Amino acid sequence: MSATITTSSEANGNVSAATAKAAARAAASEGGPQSVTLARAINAAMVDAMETDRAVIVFGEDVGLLGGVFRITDGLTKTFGDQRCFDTPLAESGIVGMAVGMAMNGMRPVIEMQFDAFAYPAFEQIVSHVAKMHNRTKGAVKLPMVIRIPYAGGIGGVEHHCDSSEAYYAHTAGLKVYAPATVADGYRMLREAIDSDDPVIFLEPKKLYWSKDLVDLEVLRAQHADNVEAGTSSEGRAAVARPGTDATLIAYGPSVSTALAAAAAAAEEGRSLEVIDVRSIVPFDDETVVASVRKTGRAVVIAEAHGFASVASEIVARVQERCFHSLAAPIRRVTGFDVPYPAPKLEHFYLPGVDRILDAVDDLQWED
Amino acid sequence: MSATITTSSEANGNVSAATAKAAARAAASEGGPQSVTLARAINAAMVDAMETDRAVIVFGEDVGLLGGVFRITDGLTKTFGDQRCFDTPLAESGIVGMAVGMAMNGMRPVIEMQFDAFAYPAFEQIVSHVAKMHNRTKGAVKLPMVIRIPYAGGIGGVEHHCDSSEAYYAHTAGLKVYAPATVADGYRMLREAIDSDDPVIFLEPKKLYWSKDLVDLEVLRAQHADNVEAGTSSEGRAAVARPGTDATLIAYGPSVSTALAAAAAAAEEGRSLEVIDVRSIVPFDDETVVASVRKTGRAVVIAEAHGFASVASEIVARVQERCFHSLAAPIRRVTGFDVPYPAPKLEHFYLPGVDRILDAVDDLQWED
Amino acid sequence: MISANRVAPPKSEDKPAGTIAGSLRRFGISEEDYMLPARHQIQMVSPDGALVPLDEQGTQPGHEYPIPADQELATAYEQLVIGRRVNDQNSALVRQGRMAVYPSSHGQEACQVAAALCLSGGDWMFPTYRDSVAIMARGVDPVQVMTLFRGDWHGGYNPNERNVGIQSTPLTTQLLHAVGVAHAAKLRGEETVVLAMCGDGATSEGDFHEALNFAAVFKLPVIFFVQNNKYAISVPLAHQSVAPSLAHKAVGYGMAGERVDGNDLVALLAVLGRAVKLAREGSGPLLVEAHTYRMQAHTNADDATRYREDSEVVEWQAKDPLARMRTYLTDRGLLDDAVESRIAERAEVVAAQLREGLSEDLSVDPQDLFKYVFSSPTRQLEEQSALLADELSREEATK
Amino acid sequence: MISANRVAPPKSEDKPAGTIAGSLRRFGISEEDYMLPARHQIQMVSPDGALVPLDEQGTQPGHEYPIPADQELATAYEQLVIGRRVNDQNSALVRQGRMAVYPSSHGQEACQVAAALCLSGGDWMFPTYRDSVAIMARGVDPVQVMTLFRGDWHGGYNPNERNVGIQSTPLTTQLLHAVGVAHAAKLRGEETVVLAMCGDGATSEGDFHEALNFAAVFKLPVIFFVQNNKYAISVPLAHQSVAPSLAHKAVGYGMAGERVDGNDLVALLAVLGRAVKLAREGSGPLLVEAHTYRMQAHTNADDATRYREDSEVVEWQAKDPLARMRTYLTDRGLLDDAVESRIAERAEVVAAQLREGLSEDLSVDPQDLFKYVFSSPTRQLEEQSALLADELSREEATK
Ligand SMILES: Cc1ncc(C[n+]2csc(CCOP(=O)(O)OP(=O)(O)O)c2C)c(N)n1
Ligand SMILES: Cc1ncc(C[n+]2csc(CCOP(=O)(O)OP(=O)(O)O)c2C)c(N)n1
Ligand SMILES: [Mg+2]
Ligand SMILES: [Mg+2]
Repeated sequence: MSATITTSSEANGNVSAATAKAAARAAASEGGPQSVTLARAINAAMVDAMETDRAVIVFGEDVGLLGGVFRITDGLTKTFGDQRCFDTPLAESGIVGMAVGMAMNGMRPVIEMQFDAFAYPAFEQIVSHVAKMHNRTKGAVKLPMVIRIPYAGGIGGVEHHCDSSEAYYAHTAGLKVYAPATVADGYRMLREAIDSDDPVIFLEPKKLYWSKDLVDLEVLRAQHADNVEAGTSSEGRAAVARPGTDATLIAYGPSVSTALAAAAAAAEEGRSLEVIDVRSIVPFDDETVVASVRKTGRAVVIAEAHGFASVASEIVARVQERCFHSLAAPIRRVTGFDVPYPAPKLEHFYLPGVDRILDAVDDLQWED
Repeated sequence: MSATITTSSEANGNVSAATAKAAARAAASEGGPQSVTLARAINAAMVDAMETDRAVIVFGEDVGLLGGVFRITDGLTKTFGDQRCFDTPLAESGIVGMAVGMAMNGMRPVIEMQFDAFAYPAFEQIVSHVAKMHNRTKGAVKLPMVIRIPYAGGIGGVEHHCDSSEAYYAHTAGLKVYAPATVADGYRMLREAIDSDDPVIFLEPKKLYWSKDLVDLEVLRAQHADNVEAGTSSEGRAAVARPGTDATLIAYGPSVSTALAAAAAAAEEGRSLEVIDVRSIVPFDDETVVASVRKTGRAVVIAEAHGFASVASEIVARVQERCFHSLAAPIRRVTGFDVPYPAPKLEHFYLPGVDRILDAVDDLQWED
Repeated sequence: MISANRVAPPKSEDKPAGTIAGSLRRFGISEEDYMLPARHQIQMVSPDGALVPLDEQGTQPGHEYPIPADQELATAYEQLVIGRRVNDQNSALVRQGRMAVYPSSHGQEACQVAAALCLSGGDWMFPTYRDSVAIMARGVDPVQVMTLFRGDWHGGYNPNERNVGIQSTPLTTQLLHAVGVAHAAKLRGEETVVLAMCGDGATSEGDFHEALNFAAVFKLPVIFFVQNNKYAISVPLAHQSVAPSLAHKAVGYGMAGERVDGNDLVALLAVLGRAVKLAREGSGPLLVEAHTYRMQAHTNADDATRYREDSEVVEWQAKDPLARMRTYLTDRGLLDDAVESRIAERAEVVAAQLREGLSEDLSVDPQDLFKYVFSSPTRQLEEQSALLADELSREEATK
Repeated sequence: MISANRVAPPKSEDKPAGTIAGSLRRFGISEEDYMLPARHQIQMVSPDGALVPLDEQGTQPGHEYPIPADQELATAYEQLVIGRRVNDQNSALVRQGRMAVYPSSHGQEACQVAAALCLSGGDWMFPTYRDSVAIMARGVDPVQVMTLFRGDWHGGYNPNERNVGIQSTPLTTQLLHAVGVAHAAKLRGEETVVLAMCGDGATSEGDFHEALNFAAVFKLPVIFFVQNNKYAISVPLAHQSVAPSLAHKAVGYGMAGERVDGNDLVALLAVLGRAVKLAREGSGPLLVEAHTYRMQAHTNADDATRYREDSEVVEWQAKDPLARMRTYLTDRGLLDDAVESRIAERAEVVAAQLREGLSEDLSVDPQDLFKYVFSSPTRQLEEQSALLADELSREEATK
């Protein structure tokens, strides 16, 4: 389902294009592209990072023996021992606070919050320390830590298991916020997050965990190694997930696949929609987004989170500021409603779906 | 300094206009307008609410004997006893969580978080319970509680004492978020917050606590009583704090006075700026804001909080959606930078000030 | 009473003699001995259903527990059988796809039943996601309880009808709500006791600490009832706490703690019964830790074989609360085949209720999304509601 | 060792014999006796400066504390005098408007000094806003420490230089950082002990609970050092906790707790010294509660007369840590006028350093706002930085 995304984000060269060296290595690799889940790609990123650097450790609730409730840390304890991947007592503020201390003392913790809403007990640690330690010490203390959060809905979960909490983090100065939408980005961006000397909130769209894509992990590994060598990275770069000319759909995380589906449907009706995969919410890639909207003159921002004071609001605000004179119509938002995430039987009505996106596109004052 | 605001918000009739009865009573009242601080107005609102309804109780850290670190609850324990205004152990999640239980069991707690950043330990209780209890029980459980938060900067406080945290709450579906900017609104809106059957995050701009205004508390009391009788309120209504014609400044809380100062300065240069005091962030008064921007064709949104994914972003997004064809220029934001709130000696550079607002107004493409 | 030297006078002298002091006088023991749990867990009926000799029941001075009355035991047994039936029925309904998820309390039914039965009608209970059986034992409609797990809405029963809080998912957050309910009642002079439930894993959360401390400082009649079923999903107790017992946490708040065999319904009724009595009399909060075992996976979505040995489960099968109680009551002559079959019938009625209630798909109203966010919808929500209505009618039209 | 009956085997059997077991063997006491504080606070020198008779020192089997060596006491006394001078100097600087705010540890200097001196160079300390004196006693530049309070920046010293965490304002959050630092060191096989400080009020926060539990479960060498100065701003201890003592919280995490006279530097050095030794040997974390008193207001912004009687302050004046130590050391012949005046001179040097360092207004660079948010500024921050630069140059131009 997300093959298009990966392919196109590879294709447009915006994101860490394979160097000649990596390409060569990839060609040499026996395997070639395989069907890989997002879960597996994220797991592979942790395995590779742990192999590369002994300072990388993984902990959280149930991440050890069980491999996490989503099995994303499967096998890490077995491979690296229970000193490098382990369960903690059940306390999220404790997990984040301990990670702060570990990062202060030479480690690169990669921690898991079991579900989006269960990161809230750690909010003080995240906002008052994780986001501020580097700044308050004028860079004397680096805080290389990654907080992985399985987030967003679409899995029929009971309440508190489906929050799209990105706005809380994106609004907090001092945090980087990554939201991968593809299998390849699951690997690529997590490697970069772990490499980063800054704390990263790493948002994993849980409804995509088991979605598959044709990717060659060997190629991704090689690309990462080359990027590290060259000092380059895909951080802060958006991707054109699907090129188009009539209007721009801007999405991230779980909404990218929905946007692509909408674009595919629109194409059948003769409308060419460009889909931008934001990838990194903080830092934000104005350049790619602005270039697209200047070209198309119309935009719809799509996100699962409540719309009010959200990342979608931010995107609208930035784009109208930068593309005002190119806009043929107001920028529309298709977001979750401003209501608590609903029970499983109602989530369908809450989530931005293809129809709602197409309705919004239809409303972009085409006859004006 | 905020006399203008109050006067104009009274004047424009948008906010709970005094009924004939209240006006008569006011005329009869001996006192007439007096110089009253915001701190005193908020205190008076609690006193009056506690006198009106035995279910209203006040608790938090240091709110009892000491009267709070800002003395906002001064005298409440003395007047109403230590069963109705009391100190708790030092634990914010405990305070909010206990308030949830009390509200479930017939009380109307009004609780104080000592400073903005010290509400973060309570984030899970606020987001996962305060905001959701009414909804998850289909209204069977009402949660009439007010969380008072002294917030924002400009007081030369050390870190964690100056956060503008409104976006976190405004983004959370199920919370009402009030941000008074004037002394009269301090009284009026807190009475309404306490009366509300919904939970209200009540944001008190701490730098305005000691700012004074000429108000007649008797009149406010009478107006409140009349509104209750008539079933009306000022909830969700913005105010035109200063009428103007050339551009609209949209602000709330501590930024309203800055916006008014900017408008005054602009007037000297012959530019007529309208200032909107948003008052209630949730619910939001689109009508008043849109009417103003449709009239002026230009807008600047002003807020102390970091700009990224903020309430200011939301206002821009809503306004561009609703006023697109009236806009002569992109809507500008003048907000705090996306950096941790700075140390006292640097806060001046962080805060949206008159100059920065006027620069933004100048940038509104007047020659186009 | 713990004494301190002249430099730091005992804190109890600083404070007005509370009712804990009263308890101390009554039991003739020291403050520490009152607050620390007895050295053994309290157990009255052994796993094979025999009455444990008095001197082996784990009691000690100040920690004495008389055996509950026959009638109480008979009623409790009936609820135990129903509880087991409910767990089995719900697990079956999950397998049949009639429910999305069910966190079963299979093996913990004695705790569930005792939690419900120790309270009076005006008291309150604050359960977790695992405590469905306790909620039903308190009289809440079984099908309403299942609303959360079938996915129709976040909660299906009105908390005010039987004084039962919502089933809380964010761990231990509900303990603070319990404290608040008790506090409100106390301020009004009502004699409400509140039973607040959580698991062993949940005791690690900060809210656990804050709740116990608030209850102790405000001397509120709250029983904190921890079902220590040895696991928090996959994480065993040893990775959760290295305290001598979870009940040892009580003294750190200035409250009494006790451990009880959580598969022994008789002991549970005795210990919780006394706790409720003490709390109602004004002794402040108490912490009761019940040793039990989660016989099944965390929920149907979990695979318990990944983290525990079958042998451990088998070991606990031998301690089953139901078999033990049946033997004990039969031996006492309180139970015979006739009574058994009457009880089984009642259990079948509840099971049938569940099957029937969950057999049809209730239609949901999309507009419910907006109706209950606030006591009346804001203009923004009205707009969004109209948007959805419009979208759905467009969809309807193109069908 | 606490025994449990056959139904719930003792937890210690479930776990490999840790080093706590070793301590128990060594001290020949039960687990409960090891973890519960001694019945009295430990006190070695009385308020009037006399050595307390051994049998009145509050020690008991397993809780024995030898008197520290003379040289250690002499060094500590010097730091005590400097600490008092620092507090007085800073309070004066606040009155003169050279600093925005200063939370003085006047009266608590014995705790401050002992906290710093019990650690080795490679160890770590995690202080609060009130622990400036402890940080200086550990060797951090005094003027750098004051950066936070003069308002130039959030922190003025590099935590890595002397292994001292930032002065934490959000209460008890730093205890978890301490746990993390200790954990990282342990994973690398380093023998780092970490001292984590907080106040009595702070023990009520959830993070206190989580930090102690994490430290205990992971058997980390962390000393949790609570300065119980009887107030959290205006809130007295009795409204914060009704536990027999704060040290009684330790047993609930499976760690040892102890109470000590926080105005008795000798006892503090003895108790903290042993705690550090035990922790370094692998006995896991310990909790030490020091009974002391905040002699001045919470900060200069606070008015303590609103919530406490002068008589209480006067009472504590008689327990001053400095006077007591001076008498004791003089009587022991470790202190004479010559030594005193040498120490006073050293204290004056530090005071002068503070006066001088805070005399001039450092100019601040507005661009610092953007420089340190991330390891390198994002494009957004570069834009905002340019915006500010532009605004300031426009301002400059119109001047
Ligand atoms: C704050 C929070 N963190 C994490 C979770 C996810 N979670 C649900 S149940 C559970 C284990 C709870 O274990 P325990 O308290 O022992 O209760 P039990 O399930 O054994 O009854 C976890 C980690 C949660 N619900 N809330
Ligand atoms: C999380 C949090 N809540 C509230 C505050 C505000 N506050 C600062 S100091 C203080 C009292 C702390 O008392 P205690 O822990 O006893 O330390 P002391 O000041 O007595 O040294 C409070 C409430 C804070 N800093 N952090
Ligand atoms: Mg459990
Ligand atoms: Mg204190």
